[in-house]
Amino acid sequence: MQHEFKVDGEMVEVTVAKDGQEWILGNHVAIISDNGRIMVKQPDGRTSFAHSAKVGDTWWVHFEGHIFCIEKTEAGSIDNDSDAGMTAPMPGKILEVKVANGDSVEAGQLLLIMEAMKMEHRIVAPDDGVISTVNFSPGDQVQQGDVLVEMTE
Amino acid sequence: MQHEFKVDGEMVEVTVAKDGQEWILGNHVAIISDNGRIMVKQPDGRTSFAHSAKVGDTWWVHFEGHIFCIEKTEAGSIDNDSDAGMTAPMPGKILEVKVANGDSVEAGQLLLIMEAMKMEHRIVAPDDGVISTVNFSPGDQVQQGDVLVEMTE
Amino acid sequence: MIKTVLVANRGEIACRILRACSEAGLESIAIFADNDAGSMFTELATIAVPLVGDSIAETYLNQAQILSIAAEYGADAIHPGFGFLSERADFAQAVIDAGISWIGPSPKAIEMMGDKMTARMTMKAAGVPVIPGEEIESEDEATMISDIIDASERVGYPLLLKASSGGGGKGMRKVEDPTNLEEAIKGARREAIAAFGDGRVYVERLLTGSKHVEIQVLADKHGKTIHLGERECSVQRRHQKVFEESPCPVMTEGLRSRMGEAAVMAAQAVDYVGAGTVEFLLASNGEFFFLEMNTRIQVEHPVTEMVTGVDLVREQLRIAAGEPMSCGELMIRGHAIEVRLYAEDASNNFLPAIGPLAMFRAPTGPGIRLDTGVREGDLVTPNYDPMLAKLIVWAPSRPEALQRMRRALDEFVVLGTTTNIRFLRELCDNRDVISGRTDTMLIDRVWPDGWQPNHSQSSLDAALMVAAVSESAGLHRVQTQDVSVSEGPVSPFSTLNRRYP
Amino acid sequence: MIKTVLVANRGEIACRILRACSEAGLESIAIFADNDAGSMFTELATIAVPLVGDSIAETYLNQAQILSIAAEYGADAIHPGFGFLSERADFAQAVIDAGISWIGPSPKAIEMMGDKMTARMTMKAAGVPVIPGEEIESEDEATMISDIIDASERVGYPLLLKASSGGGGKGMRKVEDPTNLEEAIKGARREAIAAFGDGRVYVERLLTGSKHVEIQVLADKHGKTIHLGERECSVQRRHQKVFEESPCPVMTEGLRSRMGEAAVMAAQAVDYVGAGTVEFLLASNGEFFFLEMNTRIQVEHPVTEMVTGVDLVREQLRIAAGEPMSCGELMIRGHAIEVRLYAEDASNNFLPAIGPLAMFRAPTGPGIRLDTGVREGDLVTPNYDPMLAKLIVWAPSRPEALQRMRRALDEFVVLGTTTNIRFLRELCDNRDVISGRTDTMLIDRVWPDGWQPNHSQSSLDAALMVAAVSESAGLHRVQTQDVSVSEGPVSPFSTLNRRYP
Repeated sequence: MQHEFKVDGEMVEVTVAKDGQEWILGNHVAIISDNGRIMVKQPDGRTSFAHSAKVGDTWWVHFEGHIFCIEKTEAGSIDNDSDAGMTAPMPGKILEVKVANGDSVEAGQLLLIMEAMKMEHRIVAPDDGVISTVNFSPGDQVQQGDVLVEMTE
Repeated sequence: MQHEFKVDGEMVEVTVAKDGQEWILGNHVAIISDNGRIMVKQPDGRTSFAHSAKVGDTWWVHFEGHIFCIEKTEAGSIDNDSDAGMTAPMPGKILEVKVANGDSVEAGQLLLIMEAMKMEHRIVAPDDGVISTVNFSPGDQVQQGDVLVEMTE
Repeated sequence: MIKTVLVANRGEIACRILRACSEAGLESIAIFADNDAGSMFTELATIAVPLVGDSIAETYLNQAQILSIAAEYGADAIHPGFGFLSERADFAQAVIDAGISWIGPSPKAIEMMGDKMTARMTMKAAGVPVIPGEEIESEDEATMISDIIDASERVGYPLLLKASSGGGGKGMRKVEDPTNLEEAIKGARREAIAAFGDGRVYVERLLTGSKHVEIQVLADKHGKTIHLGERECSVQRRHQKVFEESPCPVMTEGLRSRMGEAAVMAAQAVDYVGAGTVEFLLASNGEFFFLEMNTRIQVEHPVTEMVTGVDLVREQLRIAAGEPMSCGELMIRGHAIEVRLYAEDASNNFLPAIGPLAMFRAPTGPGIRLDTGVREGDLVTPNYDPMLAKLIVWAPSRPEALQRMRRALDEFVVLGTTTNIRFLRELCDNRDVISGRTDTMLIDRVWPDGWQPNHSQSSLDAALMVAAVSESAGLHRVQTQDVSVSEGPVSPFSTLNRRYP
Repeated sequence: MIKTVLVANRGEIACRILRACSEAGLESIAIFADNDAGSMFTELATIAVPLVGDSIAETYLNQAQILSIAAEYGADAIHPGFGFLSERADFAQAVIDAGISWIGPSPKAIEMMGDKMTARMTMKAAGVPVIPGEEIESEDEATMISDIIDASERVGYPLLLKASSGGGGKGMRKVEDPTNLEEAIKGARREAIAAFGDGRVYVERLLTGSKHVEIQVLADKHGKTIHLGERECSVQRRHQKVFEESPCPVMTEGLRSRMGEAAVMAAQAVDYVGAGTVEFLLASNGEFFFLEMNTRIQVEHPVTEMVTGVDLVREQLRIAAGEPMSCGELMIRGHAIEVRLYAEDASNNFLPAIGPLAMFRAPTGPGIRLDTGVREGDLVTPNYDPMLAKLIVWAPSRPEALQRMRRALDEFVVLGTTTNIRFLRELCDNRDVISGRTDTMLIDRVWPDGWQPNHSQSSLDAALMVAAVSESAGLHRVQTQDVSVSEGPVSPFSTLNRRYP
């Protein structure tokens, strides 16, 4: 069965085969245990137990102490996520806006300050670029995922 | 909603009413939490959290440190369980049979010995009576719930 | 005599206190805001009473409402936990005025220690060394800015701005050089006003390379004041402790008794009663300076409990009831470490995260203690502090405790909400953490450009396989019970009829 | 040097050992029978290797198979846990002959202590007091019966028949008077043959009103043999311990050092190496008698760990690797209690029970440790011992430990399989348990006609309401994931392709 995922900004197509109870990918074998546990046999004979849970379109996977968020995307879809749009990490209030439309900014530059959970959080530019839209003003309430500022490169 | 249950050999008919999120029985109120938890408000204002799980026809209920096994029965059905039939409490092997058909036995008298989990278990008569059927011989394997011996009173 | 304790708090510390009440044979009252209905702590109390109101101010900070619940349900003692009203002298006074026992020190002691500037002055007077710095009395923004700019010249850089009513890193700013000073003052003041309703900010020299070492004290009403050794809490991010241990790796018997003595002196200077913590900065040359005193139970109290064998919350209950403390001689054994599990994105400047705890499987086994207020299926919301749990390990030695912590963190599965578990796990592999050369700048020093998880390509590939298998097999986890009426109409009448067959 | 430990066991003790290996930085190998695929312990090892065969004899008791797995996967040490092959001298010898470290004492020590009659004689010779009784050398059933009948006249009633290879109450019978003696001998012999392949049975006076008190010993290969204080395990049902504590409530410093000395003497008499336990009966007049020595880690070892701060399994690993033990001076602090959670019907003569663990929610909080090998969703089968978990609590004092145990048992929710939780809970309210006047006959004395749960009519009514509400709302708990292919055909080929957008 073929699936397309997005992880760490990368698109990956994964096709797993099935043989009896065993799922196969290269020389890895996986067997589904109950209660969200999946046994993964590695080529060196080691077995590890992964845990997975799906929330929305994202598979959360725990494997050997690491956690991965792997987004299921429609096969063949293109990545039209605008990584250049800075979104609110959680609900909160805008305290200060440090940039305006047309400003050139450098990676790491402070764009705005928001308050959430009684703490101030600094939203900085992920890359160099030019501000194309500023969607909120100081005092505005924002919801998680709201695009705060948009940039072009 | 009306249900009929059997618990501790007793048949009980329970009708619960519902008002919004609250379930009502007499002056007890219950509200369903998630994950198998049920909040029970008692008349004195105390709240307790019960847990329930259904296995087969039986509701297992944990309430204030006590555990109850409550069998759901069809409404209006009569109790035709033969309590006089001694059943195997778990899979195992019959070691000795101490009675034969027609024997009169007293409550507490040893009827047979079976082995399970590497231990011997003594099956005794629950009441005075006469043995009507002995279903197994020494060496026989039995499954949980198998009727070992039947009695008439 | 205390019979019924109202716990004016929520989350893990409410659970901790409610369990202690239950073990002490006391009745307990939990109070909860609407968005806490169904939270774990509400289930551990004898009765749980809903609070009316939407905001924290209307609920957990609402003194009048809490006191009226206490009166209505017959509470004869109130335990404030930490945070919320725990260091509000006016609340302590109101509780006492209502004829209810306050499980904590006197309002006077809270007041003197709660205002950080007053505390500095009190300690200086009592002969306890304080950090070089200056109190700033002005409250008006413009005056404050100019006063702090003046003071900063005398104190020197790098410096720390601190809210006089502060705590938990709120209203605190590190300033490296004069260019950012003004913006930092404004930010600290704004945060302080928002969090505490008090914008006063003062200045302290930032003692780089020093350790945060605090002494647990306990005082009863029979004139006994003792210390229970130290905790080192140097590893902090954004002035929030994340990794706490006892003993401090560089502690010596001599230093412990000097610091312990200073802490007992500090407590006695304010006629302290109950459990409290005197925080110090310990410089690399062995000098130590008073930072502040927390007049309440602390988040990291479990590490002291693990090494000393003293149940601090139980002692609080005893002391409030007028009994003498039950502790014998100080006996420190083995090593304990606590890490704080936050719902936050450690790879993105520790921004708080929210989401469902689709899976929450805590590690188990010997020497492991988990203090938490959440469980699988709960939702992490932005309403409260993002601390989900405290994972505490004990082992006979520090290296064994670190090994146990690594194993425990590897086994800890939390899915559905971003947490700092992996960050904490990698912290345990840091050279300075291993050697005990921890100081308050460790995180900034080790990860100057922020932390990123160190997973290998092969782990990621395995995880992708797991996602593909999970998707293929339809392992869509059911998060909550499907609650729907399954059959027949619901009767408006309710009955219970027994019949004997 | 040890690098890879094979754990020749299953269930909770395998989990305990595998975690200790992981904390010690050792690789580990779990072995598992078919019906243990998916058991918790298989997930805690570096690799888990399936055993071929259906019965216990073909799997966990199959020495050849286990040794061949050890060779194939490069194990350089074998930890046998308890039960199974842990007290089989021939296996220990075979392990050593294969060039693998045996984590336990020498085969000679196992042999001398494993045969209970030989152990009695060895101890008598070493000057350790033994219980009045007689060894019976005959193996043939008829001779044995007549020898025992003769001996019973000299030993006196009530008496105990014990299998010479026995352990865990198997092959043991209490005999009150001569009428039941012959049937009891036959039963004990039959059970002993089935369990140990050795039908020899001997006779001991049943010392009523005495306590079961055992001393934990630890000996390394550098000539150091110490004791770690005592455990009291008097509360037993069918000769199975259910409630264990340390310290023993009536222990004095003087008695502890006399018993500790006798235990060290016993260990030294057989050149003991590793962790072991010397069991005594402690009569009400303060006399104590050697019962037997268990040449392995014991089920109840956690209570000693909690009060002494020594990690016994970790010390076993150290000692087997030739390192000196890491324990310093004996330091006993506070009080620990362990109860054994069995899948059994306490209200029906403790018959083992089976079923699904539809819900398994362990209590948490400070001072609580759970050693288990199961989790929610697992199935309890009749294949193995019905012990599900050990719940251990620690507190500064015995009354506080009992309070904590009550709270923990009240919070422990196990649904779907009958367990003894409620029985254990009510045990904690028993007057003699509270006062520490426990002896080996306590359960028979307190519940001569068997135990029945003490729930009130109002609890039952509440439970009926809960059942009705659960049924009405359709709260049919999903026990396992719904594993079904949800979409599309499964490819016979597998690939992973990255593309960068």
